[in-house]
Amino acid sequence: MALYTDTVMDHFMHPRNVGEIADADGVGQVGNAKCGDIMKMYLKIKDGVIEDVKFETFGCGSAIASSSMATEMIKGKTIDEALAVTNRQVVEALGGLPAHKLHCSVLAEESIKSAIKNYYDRNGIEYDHSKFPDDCGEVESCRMV
Amino acid sequence: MALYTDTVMDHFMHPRNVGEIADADGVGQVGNAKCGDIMKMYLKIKDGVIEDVKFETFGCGSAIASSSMATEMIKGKTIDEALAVTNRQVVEALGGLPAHKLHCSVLAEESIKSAIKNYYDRNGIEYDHSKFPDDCGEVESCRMV
Amino acid sequence: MIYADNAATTKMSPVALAAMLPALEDNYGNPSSLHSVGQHAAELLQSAREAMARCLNCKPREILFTSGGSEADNQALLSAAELGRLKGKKHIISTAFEHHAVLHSLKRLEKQGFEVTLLPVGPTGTVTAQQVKEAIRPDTCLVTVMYANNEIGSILPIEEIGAVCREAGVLFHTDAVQATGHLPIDVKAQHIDMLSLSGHKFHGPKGVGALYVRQGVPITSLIEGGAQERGKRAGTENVPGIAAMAAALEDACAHMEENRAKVTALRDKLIAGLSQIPHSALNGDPVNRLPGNVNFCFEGIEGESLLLLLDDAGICASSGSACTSGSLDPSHVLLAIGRPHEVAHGSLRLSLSEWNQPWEIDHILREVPRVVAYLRSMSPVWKD
Amino acid sequence: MIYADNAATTKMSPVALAAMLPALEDNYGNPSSLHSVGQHAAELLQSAREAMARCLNCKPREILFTSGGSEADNQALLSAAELGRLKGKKHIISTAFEHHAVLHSLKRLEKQGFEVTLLPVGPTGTVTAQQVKEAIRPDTCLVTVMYANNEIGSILPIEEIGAVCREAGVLFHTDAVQATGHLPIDVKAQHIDMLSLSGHKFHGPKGVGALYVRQGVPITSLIEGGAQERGKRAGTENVPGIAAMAAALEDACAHMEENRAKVTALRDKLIAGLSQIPHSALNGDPVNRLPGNVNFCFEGIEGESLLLLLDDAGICASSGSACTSGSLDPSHVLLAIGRPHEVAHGSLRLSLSEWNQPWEIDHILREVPRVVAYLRSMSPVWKD
Ligand SMILES: Cc1ncc(COP(=O)(O)O)c(C=O)c1O
Ligand SMILES: Cc1ncc(COP(=O)(O)O)c(C=O)c1O
Ligand code: FES
Ligand code: FES
Repeated sequence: MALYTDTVMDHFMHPRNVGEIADADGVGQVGNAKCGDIMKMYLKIKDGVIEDVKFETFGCGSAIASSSMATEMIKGKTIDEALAVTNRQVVEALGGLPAHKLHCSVLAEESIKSAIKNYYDRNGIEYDHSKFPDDCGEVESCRMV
Repeated sequence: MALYTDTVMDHFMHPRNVGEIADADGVGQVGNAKCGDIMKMYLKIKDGVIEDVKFETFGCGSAIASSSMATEMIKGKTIDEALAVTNRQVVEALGGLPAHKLHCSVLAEESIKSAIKNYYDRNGIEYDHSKFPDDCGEVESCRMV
Repeated sequence: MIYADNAATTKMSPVALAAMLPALEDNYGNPSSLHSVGQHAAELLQSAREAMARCLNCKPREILFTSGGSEADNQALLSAAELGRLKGKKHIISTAFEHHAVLHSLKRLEKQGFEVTLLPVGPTGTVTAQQVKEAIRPDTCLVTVMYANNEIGSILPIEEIGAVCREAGVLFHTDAVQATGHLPIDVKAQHIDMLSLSGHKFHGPKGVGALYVRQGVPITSLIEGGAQERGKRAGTENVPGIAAMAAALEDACAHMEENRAKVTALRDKLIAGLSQIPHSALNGDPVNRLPGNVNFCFEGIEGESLLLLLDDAGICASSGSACTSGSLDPSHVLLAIGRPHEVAHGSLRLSLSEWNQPWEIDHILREVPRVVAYLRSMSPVWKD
Repeated sequence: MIYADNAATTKMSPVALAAMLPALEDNYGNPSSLHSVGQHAAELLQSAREAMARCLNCKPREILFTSGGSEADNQALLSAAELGRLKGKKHIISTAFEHHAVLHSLKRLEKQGFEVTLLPVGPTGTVTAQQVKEAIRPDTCLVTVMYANNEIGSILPIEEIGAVCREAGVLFHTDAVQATGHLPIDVKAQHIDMLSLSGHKFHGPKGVGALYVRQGVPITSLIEGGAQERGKRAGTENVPGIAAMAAALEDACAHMEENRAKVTALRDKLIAGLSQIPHSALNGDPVNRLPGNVNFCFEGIEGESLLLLLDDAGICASSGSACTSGSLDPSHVLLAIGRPHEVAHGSLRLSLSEWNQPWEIDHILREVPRVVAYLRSMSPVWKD
């Protein structure tokens, strides 16, 4: 399919790290069913390192591929490294996305941040709220990008 | 050519009675070079009968075919019979003309009338002016039909 | 590949190809040219016009060839609006689930001061003649209601609507792009003033369509220029495309009953099978629908993912999902019949033709449930 | 038959046919469909767009596919007018001998309050950049001047006109329908903002064309509906036609110099020979003309009769005669270059392609004088 790069199609057809982590240390969910895309990220964190990560996604091909790629990019990384992952990097790693699909990569970035925020909250760790996205469900409009 | 009937094409390709009659008894010309069509009719008349007729035409295929057909229709006929020939009859004899070509058949009718009028004028015969077309050259507009 | 996207476009039939090729290769003249090469093309054009007219029960001169269904819709609405303007009538009635070629034209007219009433289409996706009758006002210049919907396949009562319009003296246009070649058309019996159709929806070529305009209804040019199509549609005629469209339509009309029976059987088997999927719902009327149309919503599913996985499983299908369209709002048709946004994202349209085989239906019935279950398994919102 | 009416339309080239057939037969998907059959069609469409862009020296996204040259002309003028309206600029400059697709669109705009200056084209049929410069006013929103005239073949100085427009900050559109594939086009070097072309004038298919629109120039839809062509031209794309047009254009551009040399030689032989006919006159510029265009007036002759007799002699030609067009006024182009009505009725256009053979020229040179003499012999106004 010319719509997506081979890398996108590979991650869509064979998504890495799908599923849930029952005893996750941080869980984040972003997106909105009304808009047709929800991403949920589960993190297992030990000594500030992301030891395991899994995702569940309801969304288009590029949303699933972005989730899969994002989990690969943060697995085994420190929290700070994971926080530094941007949607641009996800897009680059995927070899590009169609312009109107960029918002799926934004969801990937935000779902990681949301899960880390949840980890901070659970553990009473201080953080700069302005650097994190709002919680899921507060989306006013479907047009995110 | 689908444009014209076989009869039109036959009369166009092999026009009957083309030429001039040097010692004609009546000559009529209608149409206008500006409009792209002029028809000239020459009559040889004896005892009220059209013994010979010839035409010259500058005009489209249907103008030439109409002239040719009209000469055939009046040859050997009395003046009154010739005057009764209408453009409708010419069109019928040709098996039809495209709508925007009907005015060519009008020229044929008028050229006969014009030639007969000229014969009347030369011979001082009285006639009803209202039944004859105006002389050539007085056309105001090219749109005749 | 199993091609089940015939509402998007169809493969050309051998009959249509056979009509097209000689016109492409040999009969290449311009129908406006007087010489014999041009006049042969003019004859082809005329035969095509006559064939189309026989299929619609109209006069050849009432057929205006266009570049497709969209152009036909645009010109029909422009013409009716022009007439309305002259008469000081600036109200138009349509439905909420027309094709965008109609809806966007209506938006344009609204900007120009027209008032548009979009009738609600209810859960099965239809409007009644009574609804139309009640909506007609003294200043109504046009009723435009599609014959059959392209997404959910519901068939509208256009004959009754036509009768209501004729009685009220209001112009009636129908977008019959999805119906032509598949459902009977008789513009006289159905009281249709204007009708749009498109060649590639009935095994004809893309890029060619037609607008039927009842004699006496004044039509406005959308494309100005040469005197083609009696001065109402300029541009050198696409003779090969027109000849092929006419051949395809004649073929479709000649085999309409037989095809309809065959395709309806396949469709109903598909509908019965897919209905077994938990939390699924058929969109559109179960009975009063296009022979080839199957359209479901699967809760907890996003349409694009479904299509991509079905493609991988050898099935070409379509979806009213927002993600497939580049917009983020799901299909206006599914919203119009009352599907909530989250459900409308998970729609699947399978549109069959008489060339689909029973084994293909079996394959689809195996693959769709599998893919739906897989996608639900990775969904954060779906827990059975 | 000797086909010498290539300005009216051309026969498709084997290259174009070879590009079209697979798209008709196998690659039939709708480019908007997500599945692989649709995406293969989308790839074809994209390759065609890239090929066209290479031929014009523009970006692929600057190519808008249309149903032909007329539609492209209409959309270009509509878009410029829309922009002018927004800016309060309602003056348009054009020439007296444009194609009707332009002239009739201008008439429509005049009715909507635009003011149109039609520059006179002089006896050889051209306008200078200086004329354009002098006509430009502060409220000029568009200059539209054709690249080459379809009847008399004169080539206009569009690069200079483009430069004048660019400098004045006025949009420049050129109708390049007759030039495309025959004369070099470089929209950047020639300072062109919009350019119309039509597939069937360079051995491509009928019913497909394109509008080049420089990035940044806002374009208005003529046909509303789906989001095809980035929302600027609705309707399922005519992929086979577009693929064939692109192939034909690439082929024409690759062989342009070679074809031009060959066709010009045939043309000049024809012009020299026909000039021998008494009371004949070449229309258009002897040198600065389309490679394949020959156009004469023969006094005392009516064009349609000439064409019919030439057809019988195996020659397909054309005329600006009133009688060939259904109107009674002769060609506006011949009147624009100052031919009197009576002379304009007797015109003959022979338009050659690289497929014409030297023996065909010899045959034409034998037949035309014979037929002219015959018709003069039966004319009441012609006496040598
Ligand atoms: C100069 C010119 N412009 C526009 C057109 C219109 O092109 P089409 O007939 O393909 O729409 C033509 C040819 O017919 C032409 O010669
Ligand atoms: C109902 C309906 N109307 C109009 C159209 C537009 O037809 P086309 O794309 O051929 O212009 C379509 C199909 O795309 C359709 O399904
Ligand atoms: S989830 Fe809809 S566009 Fe990506
Ligand atoms: S002479 Fe011109 S139409 Fe007949």
